[in-house]
Amino acid sequence: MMILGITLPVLPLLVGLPLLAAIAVLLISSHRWRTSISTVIAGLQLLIVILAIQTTEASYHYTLGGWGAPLGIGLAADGLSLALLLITAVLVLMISLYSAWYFSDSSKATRFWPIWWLLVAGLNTAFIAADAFNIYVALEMIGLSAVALVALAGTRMALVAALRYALAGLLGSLCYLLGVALLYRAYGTLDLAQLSAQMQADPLSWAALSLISVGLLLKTALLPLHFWLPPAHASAPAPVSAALSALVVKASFFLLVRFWLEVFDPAVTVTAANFLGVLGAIAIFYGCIGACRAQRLKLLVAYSTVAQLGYLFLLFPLAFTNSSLEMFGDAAVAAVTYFIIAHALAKAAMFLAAGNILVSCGHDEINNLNGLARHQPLALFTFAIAGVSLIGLPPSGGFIAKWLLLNVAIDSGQWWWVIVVLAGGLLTAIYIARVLNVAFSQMDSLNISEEMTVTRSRTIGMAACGLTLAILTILLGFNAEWILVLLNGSSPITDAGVVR
Amino acid sequence: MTQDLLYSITGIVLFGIGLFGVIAAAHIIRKLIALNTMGIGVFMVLLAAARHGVVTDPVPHAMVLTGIVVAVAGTALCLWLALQLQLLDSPVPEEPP
Amino acid sequence: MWAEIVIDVVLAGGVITLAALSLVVRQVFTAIVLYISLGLMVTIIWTRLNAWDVAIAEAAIGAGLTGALLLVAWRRLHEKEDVNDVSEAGNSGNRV
Amino acid sequence: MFLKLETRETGSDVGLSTLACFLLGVVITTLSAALIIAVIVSDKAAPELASLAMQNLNTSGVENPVTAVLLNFRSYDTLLEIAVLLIVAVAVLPDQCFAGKTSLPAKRFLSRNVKHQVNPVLAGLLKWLVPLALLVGGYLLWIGAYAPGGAFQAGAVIAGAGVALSLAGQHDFTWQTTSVRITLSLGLLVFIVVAAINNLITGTTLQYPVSYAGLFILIIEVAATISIAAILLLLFVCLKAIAEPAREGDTQ
Repeated sequence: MMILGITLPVLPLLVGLPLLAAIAVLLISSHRWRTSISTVIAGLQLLIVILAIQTTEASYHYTLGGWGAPLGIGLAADGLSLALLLITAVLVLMISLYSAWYFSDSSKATRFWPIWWLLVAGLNTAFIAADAFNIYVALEMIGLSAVALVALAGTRMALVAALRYALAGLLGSLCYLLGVALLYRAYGTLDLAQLSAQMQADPLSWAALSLISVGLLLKTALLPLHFWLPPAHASAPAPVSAALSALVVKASFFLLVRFWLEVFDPAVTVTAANFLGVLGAIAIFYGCIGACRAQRLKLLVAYSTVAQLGYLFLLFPLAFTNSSLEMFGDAAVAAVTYFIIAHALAKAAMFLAAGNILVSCGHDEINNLNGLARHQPLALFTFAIAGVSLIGLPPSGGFIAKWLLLNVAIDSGQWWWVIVVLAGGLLTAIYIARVLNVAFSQMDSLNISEEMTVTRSRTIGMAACGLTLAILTILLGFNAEWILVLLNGSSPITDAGVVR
Repeated sequence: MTQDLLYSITGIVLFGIGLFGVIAAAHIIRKLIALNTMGIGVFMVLLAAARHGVVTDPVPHAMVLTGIVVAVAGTALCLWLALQLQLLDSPVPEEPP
Repeated sequence: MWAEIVIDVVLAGGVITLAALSLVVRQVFTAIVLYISLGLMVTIIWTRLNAWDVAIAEAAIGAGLTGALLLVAWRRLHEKEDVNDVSEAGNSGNRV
Repeated sequence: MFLKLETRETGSDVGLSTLACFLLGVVITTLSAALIIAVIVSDKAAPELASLAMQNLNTSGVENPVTAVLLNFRSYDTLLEIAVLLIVAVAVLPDQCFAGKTSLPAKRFLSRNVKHQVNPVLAGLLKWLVPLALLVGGYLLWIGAYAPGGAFQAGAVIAGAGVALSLAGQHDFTWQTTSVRITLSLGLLVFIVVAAINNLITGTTLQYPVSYAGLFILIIEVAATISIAAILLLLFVCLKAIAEPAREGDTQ
């Protein structure tokens, strides 16, 4: 990419910049400098991604070290990657701003910032990876930094959750690595494009596909493997929860899509795809019921993530209609990408709002949040808008996402998913309404812990970050083409130059 | 039976033993030992794949080196979390000056 | 030739036995010691597979440092064994 | 649900009922058998990548193929791996390390704890062991370009010397200083700086000019060794610091 006559290596920069930021915030002792550097670099990252999307063709690739696959490592970004890089850059900027206030008078800030930037580096690495082992290292970066960030909360519950999360994450990585080892044994390469070109539907491919899928599903928290998610996402500090729900689980889902739709597509069967779809459908109901029963606001939002992740897995049965990707592959990927972005914005907004409520009330027990509407109108407003998007009501990003998903389901003749999507929306409405109902009742009787003395400017700054994300969710509903154009003509299946 | 097949199978068996341990064991240290055993199993499959008669492929060796370092990092993080938990339960008494 | 095959089979059987034993022994301390022996035995296998770089790293990091970390943590976790039970917090975190 | 992956510190050492254990054993045995069969029936790939690596070895700047893969062909993975180590290091770093300009007296990184009595045989052994380990570490670092060895092995051996010192108990490590944070991040920083410099020289990230490849790799390896040794030692010392005081408290 050329900017002002200088050729910038965009893809390496997206990894190098956060790493440099991590070192800088580790070495600097001043809080003000630390947050300013973070904000500047987050802004720079967003700028690079936007310029990358605007200036050139839809797909990028880069050969590190000049060796080329299979000896060297390549980087690649297609429409789906760019969409995820964009949403990551947007959320990193907003969450960094929020954290500047959230951690402003806390000794945890010093530990938070370096690990936060290392997490961002890991996410960007995963989104532009084109090499199976490189993905393993990226997964470890994401997993270990996410665990460290959850542990920052320091409570007993957070530590237990972090420990479970760490064990689940390491187990997932090892399953993934064994799958890669089998692939390397059979095909002699780690490059995704070369693997894809040689892939055959034989027992070894199925073994590798199962291992890689189990590893990634464990990290994505699809239903039977979701056990670590609610406690981890509920007990982490609010900005961390936002990043975990909005971005971290999406990274492993993104890799799953890469493997199923691009690398292993000759080996994938309709039954396997439908199996994932059914698990996704069960996850939607299970997550919604968990959210309805949750006693704490953040736990409710965490269970909501379990449910929303279920929708993403409808991609597989829809894309593999008639065992061929040609008919509905592109449309399904477009719908799910839109869903990922809408959910990321809404869920991040929701967690940031929940963090605001937690900071200003000192607790987040739903039954004791009476009168929140008067005390924290901004945070509650944010929560409500994000809820509208999660339910899928117009005008919001969530509405467009579900509408696209329903379209594909009807076009491909799989009407039963329509029922699942609609019922999920209904259940979502129930738990969102439950919170709003409490918040608007008995306006004068809010329980606020006495020791909570938070400066007003701080909470307003934090609320503004959440509100910005919520407004973005609505804007996304009016401007669907923003994302669809990004995906157009560069879907991971049709574009031959994607990983190549 | 060739050497690489023997060690590939051994690697998968180690992976299975470790998997059983991770799920069945209760103690955190046992779980971590089982995870590391799984790791050794994966490394064995990789290194066995690197053997081609006289030629040895250096790429899996580099991968395993990376894997070993990542494994120790993960183990240390888990142990640290477990110790922090323990610290919450039974705080260390302040040492007399 | 035969001698080499016998060595390989013995080593493979040995690591499997050690791995299984480290799971079933009653005491955690014994399990750690068995794991360290497993690491050392695997080091020999790495040299059999011509992976000398990996063998050095495995001996130093895999067996040595991991073993030391496990032992240090074990000493602390072992003390207040009867008081502590994480499972309750873990369960409630899951159920709530 | 999934109580079986919970982390009980104590109690019975088996987290499952006998029946569940049995079922789990059957499932895992079946899956492992399936994997083994899949491996047996499938063919192994031809060693193309191995010969490719050997062909390019003479332009990689080093003679040891594993080092060539780690620091030239696939150096990106190694860069990220050092980042993984840094994550864990920051996570376990004691809180005081971040204090910045504190009123604490400036301590040296390694200080002698005279109160602690050590067995004279052990002390004598350490006097020999530690310099020897440093020597071996330096040797491994240097020889890594030609023969088995390299930054990871060297870093681990040097960290091992520190672990021995720490275990003997006569020396204390202090992690409070800013220089410690620089040491921890040095490997990653130098790696990125070298990548950026090479980007200016050759136009491609992480591509070294052929005639200077050996030099750049050595620079990275020295920095990486220092950071790896420091991080591995930090992991051990921090775990021990949490574990140790309680032990002394109990015996008093």
